[in-house]
Amino acid sequence: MAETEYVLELKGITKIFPGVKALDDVYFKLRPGEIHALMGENGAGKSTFIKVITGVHRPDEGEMFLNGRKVDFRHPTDAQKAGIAAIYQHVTCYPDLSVTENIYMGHEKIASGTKRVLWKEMHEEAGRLLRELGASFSPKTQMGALSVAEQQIVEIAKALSVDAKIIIMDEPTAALTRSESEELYRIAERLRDQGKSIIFISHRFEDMYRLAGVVTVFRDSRYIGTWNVDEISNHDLIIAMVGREISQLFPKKEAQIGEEVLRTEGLGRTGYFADVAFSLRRGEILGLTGLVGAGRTEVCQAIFGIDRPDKGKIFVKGREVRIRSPREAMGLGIGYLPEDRQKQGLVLQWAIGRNITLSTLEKITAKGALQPRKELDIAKRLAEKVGVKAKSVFDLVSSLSGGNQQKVVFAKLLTADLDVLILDEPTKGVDVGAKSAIYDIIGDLACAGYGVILVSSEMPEIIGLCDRVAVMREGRITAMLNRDELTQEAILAASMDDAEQSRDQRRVRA
Amino acid sequence: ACGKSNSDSSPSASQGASASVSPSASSGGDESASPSADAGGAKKKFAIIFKNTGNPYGEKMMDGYKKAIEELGGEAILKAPDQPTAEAQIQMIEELISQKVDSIAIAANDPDALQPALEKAMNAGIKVLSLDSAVNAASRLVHVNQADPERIGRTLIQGVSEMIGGEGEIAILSATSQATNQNTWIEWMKKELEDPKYAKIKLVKVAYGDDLRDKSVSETEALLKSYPNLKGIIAPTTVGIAAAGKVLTDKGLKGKVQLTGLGLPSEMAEYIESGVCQWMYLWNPIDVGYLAGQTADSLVKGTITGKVGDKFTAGTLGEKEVVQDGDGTQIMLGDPFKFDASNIGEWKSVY
Amino acid sequence: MEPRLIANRQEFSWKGFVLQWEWLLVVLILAVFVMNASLSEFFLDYDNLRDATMGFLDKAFIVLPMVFIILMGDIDISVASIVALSSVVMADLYSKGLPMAWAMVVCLAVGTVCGWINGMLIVRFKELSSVIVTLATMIIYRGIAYIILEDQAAGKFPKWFKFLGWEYVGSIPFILIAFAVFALGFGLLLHKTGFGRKLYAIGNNATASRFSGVEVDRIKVIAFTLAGLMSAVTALFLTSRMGSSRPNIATGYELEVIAMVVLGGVSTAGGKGRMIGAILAVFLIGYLRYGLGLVNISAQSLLIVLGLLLIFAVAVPQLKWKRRRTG
Amino acid sequence: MSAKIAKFRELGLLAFILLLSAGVQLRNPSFLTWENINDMITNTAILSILAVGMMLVIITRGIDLSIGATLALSGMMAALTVSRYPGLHPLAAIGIGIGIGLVCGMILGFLVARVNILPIIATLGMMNVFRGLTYETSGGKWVSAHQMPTGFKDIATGSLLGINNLIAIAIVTYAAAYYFVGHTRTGRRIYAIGSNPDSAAISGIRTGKILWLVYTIMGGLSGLAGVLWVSKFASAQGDTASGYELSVIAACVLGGVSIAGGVGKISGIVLGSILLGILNNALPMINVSAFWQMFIQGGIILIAVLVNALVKRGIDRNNLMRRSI
Ligand SMILES: Nc1ncnc2c1ncn2[C@@H]1O[C@H](COP(=O)(O)OP(=O)(O)OP(=O)(O)O)[C@@H](O)[C@H]1O
Ligand SMILES: Nc1ncnc2c1ncn2[C@@H]1O[C@H](COP(=O)(O)OP(=O)(O)OP(=O)(O)O)[C@@H](O)[C@H]1O
Ligand SMILES: [Mg+2]
Ligand SMILES: [Mg+2]
Repeated sequence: MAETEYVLELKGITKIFPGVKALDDVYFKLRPGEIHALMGENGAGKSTFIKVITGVHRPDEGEMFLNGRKVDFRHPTDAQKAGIAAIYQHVTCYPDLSVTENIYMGHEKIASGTKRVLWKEMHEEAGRLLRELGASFSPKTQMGALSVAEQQIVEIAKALSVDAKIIIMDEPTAALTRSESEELYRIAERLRDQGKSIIFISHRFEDMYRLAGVVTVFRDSRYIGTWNVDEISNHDLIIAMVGREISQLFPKKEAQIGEEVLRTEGLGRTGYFADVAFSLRRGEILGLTGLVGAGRTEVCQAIFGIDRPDKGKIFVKGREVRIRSPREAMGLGIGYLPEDRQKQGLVLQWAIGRNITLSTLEKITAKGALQPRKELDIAKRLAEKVGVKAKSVFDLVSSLSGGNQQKVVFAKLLTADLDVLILDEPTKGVDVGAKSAIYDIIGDLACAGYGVILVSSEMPEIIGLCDRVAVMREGRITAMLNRDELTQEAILAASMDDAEQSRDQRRVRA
Repeated sequence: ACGKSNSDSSPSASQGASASVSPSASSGGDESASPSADAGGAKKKFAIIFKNTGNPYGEKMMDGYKKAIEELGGEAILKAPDQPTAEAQIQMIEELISQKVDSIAIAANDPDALQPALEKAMNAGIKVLSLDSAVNAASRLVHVNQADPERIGRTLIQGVSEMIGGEGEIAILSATSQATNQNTWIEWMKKELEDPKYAKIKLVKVAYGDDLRDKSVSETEALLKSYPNLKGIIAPTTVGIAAAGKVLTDKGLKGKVQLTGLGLPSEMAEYIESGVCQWMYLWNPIDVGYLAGQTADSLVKGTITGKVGDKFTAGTLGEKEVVQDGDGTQIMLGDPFKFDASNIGEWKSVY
Repeated sequence: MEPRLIANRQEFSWKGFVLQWEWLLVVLILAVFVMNASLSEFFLDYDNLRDATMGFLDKAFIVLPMVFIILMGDIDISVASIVALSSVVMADLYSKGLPMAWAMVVCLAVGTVCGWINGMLIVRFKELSSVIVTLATMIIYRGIAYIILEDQAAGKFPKWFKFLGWEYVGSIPFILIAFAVFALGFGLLLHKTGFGRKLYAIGNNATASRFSGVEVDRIKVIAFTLAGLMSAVTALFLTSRMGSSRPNIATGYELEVIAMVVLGGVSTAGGKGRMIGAILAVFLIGYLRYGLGLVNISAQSLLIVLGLLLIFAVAVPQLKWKRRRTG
Repeated sequence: MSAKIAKFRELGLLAFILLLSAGVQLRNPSFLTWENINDMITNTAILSILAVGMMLVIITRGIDLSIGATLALSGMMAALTVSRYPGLHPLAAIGIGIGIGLVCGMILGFLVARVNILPIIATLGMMNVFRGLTYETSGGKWVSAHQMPTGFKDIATGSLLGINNLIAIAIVTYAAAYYFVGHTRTGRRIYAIGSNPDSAAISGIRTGKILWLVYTIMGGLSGLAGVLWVSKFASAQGDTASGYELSVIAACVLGGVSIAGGVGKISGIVLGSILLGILNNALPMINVSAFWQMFIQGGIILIAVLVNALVKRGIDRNNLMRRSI
């Protein structure tokens, strides 16, 4: 019987969110002592699948077996008790509490008699876990004071702190430097050797090749297949994930490069970035890449007037400007598509139409009053232009899939008269079809004479779409690569330092 | 048991020993004894509005009012807002105008702020009078005064002077700085102090406890510390005097710092019995209400119009006369009554 | 890519129409009318119903901007103190010889400035919530009122000033007409202009609004300033009704105003609710109080009734929502 | 980093308090006498007991406006009981007060945690209800000193090991709260809920139960405070402590409890309560006009929170400067 062979088995899992089928009849099997990679494009449903396993979401259909016994987790604690620990993709920390508490929240160590929380033991144990992970900050540090990468390490420590049989890691390396990743690999292998099973999600192929024995691929919420890593070629794996040849994904449109529209000189904001200088011309797509936390978002938001830079100059169409608010930036022709579309891009409880017109209410106002007719017409035209899948402009944005939500944010940008578009991770959490549609839109925008800054962590996207690429590391631009110099190696080399080790320590101290 | 107590021990200054003012009467049922109205049904409606609800002094005053009205065969409407504000009283006046009552008696939270509302009531033919704390002369036909402010002010100074032996520092602990009654009394206290015989008495401070327990306690404590030679405290407000009594008791200052003022017998019984406060004054709120009820009835019947010289028989309180009071007119209940160890036991359960 | 067709006309939905919060309020108002009419013979009387509005509409002027503020997820508990301060300043200046018309202008100006200060403190110190800022200014503003008038009352206004709070235009109370005008103005501002749309946007998601170019800070300052201005308007009417002014007027108004806004279906979590709901709530509470006042219910029973009504009204949609979520 | 900020905050508040005390002392030498300090702490004890509960509530991103009314109701019920049964042991009276407070708190907890009503509205509504019930049960009467047995009044005036009972009870409450929030699982989870409710749900914390518990604790403490209040002032009135909730909230905010949730320390609210206690005690002593007291009080509160915010900004900025970029 299969009962002995698999520690975890899921059959026919379907999970429907309002408006989105996040998982559609998905299968999964996990052996003891195995590192199992789970791959797929953004929005394929990986994270949702993980949350089904850990009891955060309950599936609408399907069954789950643990060591051959059918289980039904109603609450995250059920999964914890069953020996499943998870590192979630989006850091779920308590910024006001200490690292130790973040690690142990929900499964604190308490004295058996008095129920007292055993601080000393927890601090010691947390310190040990952190040292093992190569971190040098104290477990008593407040979580909110840590960098994203450090917070990710805490998340890993949290999973390790539960004596779990199954450990799930959802993109744990996304925020880590190479040496930090190495540390993580070592730990994962040690856990595997102890007989634990690990489910590992990553977009980095190197992670998978370095660690995993088995890989399962999801695409468009569906189960595609499971292979032994050494039995499938890279090419086939990509086709499995994407569903077509990757070259089709980036149909680079050749746009007419025009005059300069935006230039920065020595731009800096204390503690976030420094000496940022670049220029952008009409029709050009300028890539901005680097590791998570490199400071790209900070630069974009400083230009857009969210935060004020304290050094340097910004020139728009040759004229030096001071930008104090997003409104002023938009007045100067700069638009920004934020990184977090749910928090920064959309009013989720609103309909599509209202969202689209929010940034240009003046245009639909006559004699002080809003013109509903005009508003709805504009909304309809733009929603159709970017290809939102919806019945009417009265559909609530929260009911849309991630990709469609992102298209609504694009439509918002198109309402205003802009020259420069700053797109911060425009394809994050967007499904494959929507992704190629977004690439299409970006190409069209460049052709239409916009200057585009594309912030992205996805190598193929950057390489496939950009005319030039600026690579950032720790708040500074470390390389400016032209189209003919664009290779994965060149970008990686610029985003990570050779003397990584020493810098890690420096950063941690700061 | 103490129902036999006669007029001598009654806080009422009126001569007639009456059931309504004796301790036992009010502890008995307050509705049963009313003579029935003229059977036709068109009972006259008499309303009273007190400052705020949940105030035993006011409850007793309303009891007295109700007593009088029911004796006279009318219907009594008792109202009080939950907060002691003029705004709430204006709303209540509106409600009463809508109900077409015949008379409104009001213990005002503000002397002037009710004027427009009360004028509207008077224009609607409603007889308006104030009791306890007055509204200004233009807003009423007559005021039922529990005691002469001049007498109160002077008596309190005389009292404290006697207690401290005519020499030393004294302080006043009042209610809010806005309280008009208190302010008038304090004015009179200051006038009395101008008399050369009080040359050795020095009024060092007027503090305001806002009729809040915690604040009154803090203020009392601050007085004691800021003026270590303080000999006496006058607190012409029920919350203030009780709070001061408590502080003096807790600090063991009985006999060292004297206390007098105006207070509820029930609140002060403890401190008068223990000697912290040798005596204090108050009138009988039941009588104040009773007199107001009688006055309202006479106004409605037309026996009086509120002019100086009008006379009427106020039930068990006997003959009363309307006298001048500044711009307006008033009816006096009498002098404040002195509560001391000899009579407090009898009164502490009454109000 | 082939363009998809997206409708931009909305079908009329009976369900959506019927399930509006405001209907509950209308039903409650009807219930209050029926109850009051059966309790008191004096209730269904044109003069009485009309005059009752004069009694409860004074604070209703603050309800209008408070809807804005609560929609944005903020709160202003200093409004009653602003009423007191602007009223006291007006009365004091008038009694010192300033012509009444000018004193009224100063009253409005004082209220506006107080509101503006609240707004500026709130946007300049984002780490402080509006509760704390307005808690502090609440004490300060009333404190200034005490400093100005001390234990005095000021008043003796000219005869015509009484018009605001007590007189009629035709047979309709002036205060009702004034309220109708302001309510219409604020309603239009909220529902028909870009400003109103931005208020909703901020209430739903302030960050996204800022990223969309909405001047969040400016709008907040405007809303708080409006609250100050309307508090001063309340001060005018209240002072007229009282015929004089003291530092302790309007005590406790802030909580009554907030209760009305919340009862009107405006969510303190921000972003939900309509002006009409709050206006209905003003009349619901007003007539409920008035009707129970006509039967001379005790103040404590009235407190209990109002408290339970508030809880009941906000609990109903929660229960509905819960059932939908689980069922 | 932020832990340092928190420490600095408290030091700043302490410095502010010391400065204020020094200023008052210059104007009135009897301010820093043993007797006055004792009085001041005694008068602040009830406020600080309530601040403990309020801190827990605010940490969960809530607020409780009903505590004044709960205090009055339980104080009144306890006073009525002892006046009816003078033989009752004082501890039983305290038990009655706490019991009534707990019931009030549980009702609020139910409304907030189960029915999902926003705390500010639920407590605003119930504030009216509890206040109304207080008047209703007392029938408009007060319970006066002479109706209370000596044992009952001794609750507030008696002393334990030489320390006044009120202070002793406050210290015990603080010690218990310190242990509770710092060393028990539930205590820590209160912070987790306020710091990040979504994460708390994912970590398997039963948010509803903890919210319920927090409001119940607040109710219990209000009940206790009610008995202490009535015993201290030897009088129970219907309008006892009306508006007191604002002072308690102010004490918490001054003590660094964040309305945004997740942040709040026992040491902070001690200082916050003491600052308010000093204001209440000192203003009458330095002979400022009664008419200026309110303004000064509000001004000091505003200055304290603004300075705090500015100091925090300065520290944040300093930390950014030290980053290696
Ligand atoms: N709580 C939710 N409500 C509605 N839709 C959701 C919710 N969570 C996820 N989705 C949607 O479900 C789909 C799958 O999302 P999921 O996060 O599982 O993708 P993923 O494979 O983890 O992508 P990524 O690689 O970006 O992490 C997406 O379209 C997403 O927008
Ligand atoms: N401990 C730390 N020391 C130094 N700098 C830090 C630290 N923690 C955070 N930072 C800075 O905070 C900023 C946060 O990164 P930000 O989100 O702007 O980067 P990003 O490149 O846009 O990342 P993402 O890819 O997630 O959008 C970075 O500029 C980083 O330098
Ligand atoms: Mg994911
Ligand atoms: Mg970013």
